[in-house]
Amino acid sequence: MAINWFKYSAPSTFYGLAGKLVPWFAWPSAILFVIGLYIGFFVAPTDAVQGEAYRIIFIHVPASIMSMFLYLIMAAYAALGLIFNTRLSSMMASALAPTGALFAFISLWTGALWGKPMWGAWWVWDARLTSELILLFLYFGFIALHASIDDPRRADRASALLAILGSVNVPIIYFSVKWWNTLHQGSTVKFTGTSMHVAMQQAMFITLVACWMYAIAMTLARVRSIILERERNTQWVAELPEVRS
Amino acid sequence: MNKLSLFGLLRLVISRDLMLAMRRRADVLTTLIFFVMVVSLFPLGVGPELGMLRKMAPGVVWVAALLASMLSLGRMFSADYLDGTLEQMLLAPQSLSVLVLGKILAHWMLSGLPLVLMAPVLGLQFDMSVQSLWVLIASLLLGTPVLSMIGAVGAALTLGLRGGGVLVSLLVLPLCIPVLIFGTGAVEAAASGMSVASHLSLLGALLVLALVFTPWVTAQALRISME
Amino acid sequence: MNWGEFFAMKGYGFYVWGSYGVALLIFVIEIALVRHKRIITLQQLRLLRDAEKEE
Amino acid sequence: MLEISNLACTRGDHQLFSGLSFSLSEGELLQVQGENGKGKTSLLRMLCGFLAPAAGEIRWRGQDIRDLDEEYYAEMVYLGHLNAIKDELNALENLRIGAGLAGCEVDDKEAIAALRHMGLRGRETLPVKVLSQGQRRRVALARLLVGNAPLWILDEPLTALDVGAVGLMQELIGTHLAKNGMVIFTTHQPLEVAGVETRRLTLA
Repeated sequence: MAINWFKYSAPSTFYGLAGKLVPWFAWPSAILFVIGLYIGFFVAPTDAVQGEAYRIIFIHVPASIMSMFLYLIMAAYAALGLIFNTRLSSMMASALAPTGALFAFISLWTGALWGKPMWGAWWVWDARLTSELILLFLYFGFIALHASIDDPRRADRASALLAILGSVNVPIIYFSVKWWNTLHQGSTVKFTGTSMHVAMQQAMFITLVACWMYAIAMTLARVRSIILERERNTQWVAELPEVRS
Repeated sequence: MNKLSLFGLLRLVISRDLMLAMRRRADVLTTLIFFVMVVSLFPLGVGPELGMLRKMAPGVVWVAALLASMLSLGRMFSADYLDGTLEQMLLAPQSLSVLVLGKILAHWMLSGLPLVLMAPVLGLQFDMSVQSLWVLIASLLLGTPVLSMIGAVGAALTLGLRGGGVLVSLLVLPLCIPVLIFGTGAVEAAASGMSVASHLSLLGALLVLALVFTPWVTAQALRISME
Repeated sequence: MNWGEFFAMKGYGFYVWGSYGVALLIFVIEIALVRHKRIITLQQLRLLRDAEKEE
Repeated sequence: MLEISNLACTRGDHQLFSGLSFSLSEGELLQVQGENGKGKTSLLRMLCGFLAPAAGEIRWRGQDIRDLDEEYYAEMVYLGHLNAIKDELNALENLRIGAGLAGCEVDDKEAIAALRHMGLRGRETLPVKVLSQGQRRRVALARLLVGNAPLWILDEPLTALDVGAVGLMQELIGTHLAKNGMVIFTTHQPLEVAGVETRRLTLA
């Protein structure tokens, strides 16, 4: 059976679909967080080197991974919107940005809290943390540019170009920061030792899936408001039960 | 009346921007003076100990160059946007990318090149060795055009926006980090007696990469902003 | 294992709970913001509709 | 020949016009009319390719102008609200640069002749900032004389012009049409060209 994907790329159909999907991602996300953290805190053993502090990785690592992936996904959506002029893709891109930025922030915050007991400093200029900081700046740039252009079409297109430029730059930035880091013999934060216990891996994987589902749920919920805002003059919005009441 | 060649167009745009800048000389000088002032403030901030200054010098000069080149980005397209020349540029029957490249080169000659020429003098304030100074010049020579090119994209994207000046720095500065790293890296390598070839060739690679893509991206950004 | 020991995390309690606490706080704030935005958007749509009706 | 079919324009939420179709062939003069805010300037900017149509097509000699891109731009001149001249440069430099951007190299003799034709004798090398609004507009209009593009798109060409200059414009458009040129313009002042019927398109 062929699914008509294009049907769902129309904002009017996607609005309803997204509404139905949000709880299907939100609740499993919450449950998986509970399971993952239970394994992380009660099943996984204490790390031989890092003691109990290592348990921060169950939020830090998923948040770092999410922030990187969400930027790339955002750039991909933005590029789709720019090239094929599909309104929904651009809306998805702007819905993804805040969630991605928050994950980047969580990653930085937890990285700092991990660094203090491990390195004795709140902030170490480690390649990954530094790249994460720059990634947060890139998110800020995207959000700020989008926010300061009044015409939504121009805002979508301009920030799409910026997102593409940023995603091309991310590997270059990461490589250059890493290069800089080794040159200065900076500290390297290593969370994933060779002796990672199976339960640790399981817990991290489960919280990562939970983060994915959380991000999807948030994005879908946010894009619904964006769709309503952009399509406010259309007939179908006026006929929605939540608008008519 | 002859048809203008692509190279002729490039020359026309560059000479036009240089001519305009020469009639508004103050703008060029402000950028340069800003650069000199920022660099000179550092010893006042951290103390005049020569050993530390020598160690800081490449970073200070490069960061100051980065900030100074941000200053003039706002002017890159805005005057042409306000008086309608940009509309005519978009309607030029030649490649808009070439035209944009001309504007970028002119911008570099007016804001980047003076910094390159001024940098060795400032390096002396920091007691840099002669060899380091040469590497500093080389790294700035390779790096500042990249700053102008990335900056052009930012300037085109923020055309005509309120608060465009601050916004353009927010967009462009993170993207300039690799240039900063390789630029300062080269000078530091020279100071510690290591080979500078790898740094400079990476900078060169960035320059080529930017030269190939940014004029086109800037042209697209201008079209988006003119809607 | 008692709870006091668990929350102390062998002296790393501040760092571990500081991490999870802030992460949770951010999630809660984000959810609240998204909800708030939806309410505001729907309100505006209704205002827009009422304004059109009056015309 | 310029063909417009089923063109629609939206700005923000607002639909300015839709289902607009017309064509313009050699030697024709078209005036776009309509109240303020009805989309006259937007239509002209769309014909220049600045604005993407919300729907419909604009074809030049049978091909979409978005595909033609530079080939189309070689055959048209656009004069907008803004004069596209620099205060710091003199009239001669402005004209030469303007023509250069439009793809043709003009020597001093041709440029001076064009400026004199526009009634700027003796002001060729004065900085534009000392000229009056009307004189600046004349400098901008001189660009029409030095190119050989068949399609002219003029947005309010008569703003700030005195009676003499309006007469000059009429004559200029008349000569252009006689050479099989095409002109689309908007204006709030009456503009009649002797011997040519002005077609009118009203945006409502």
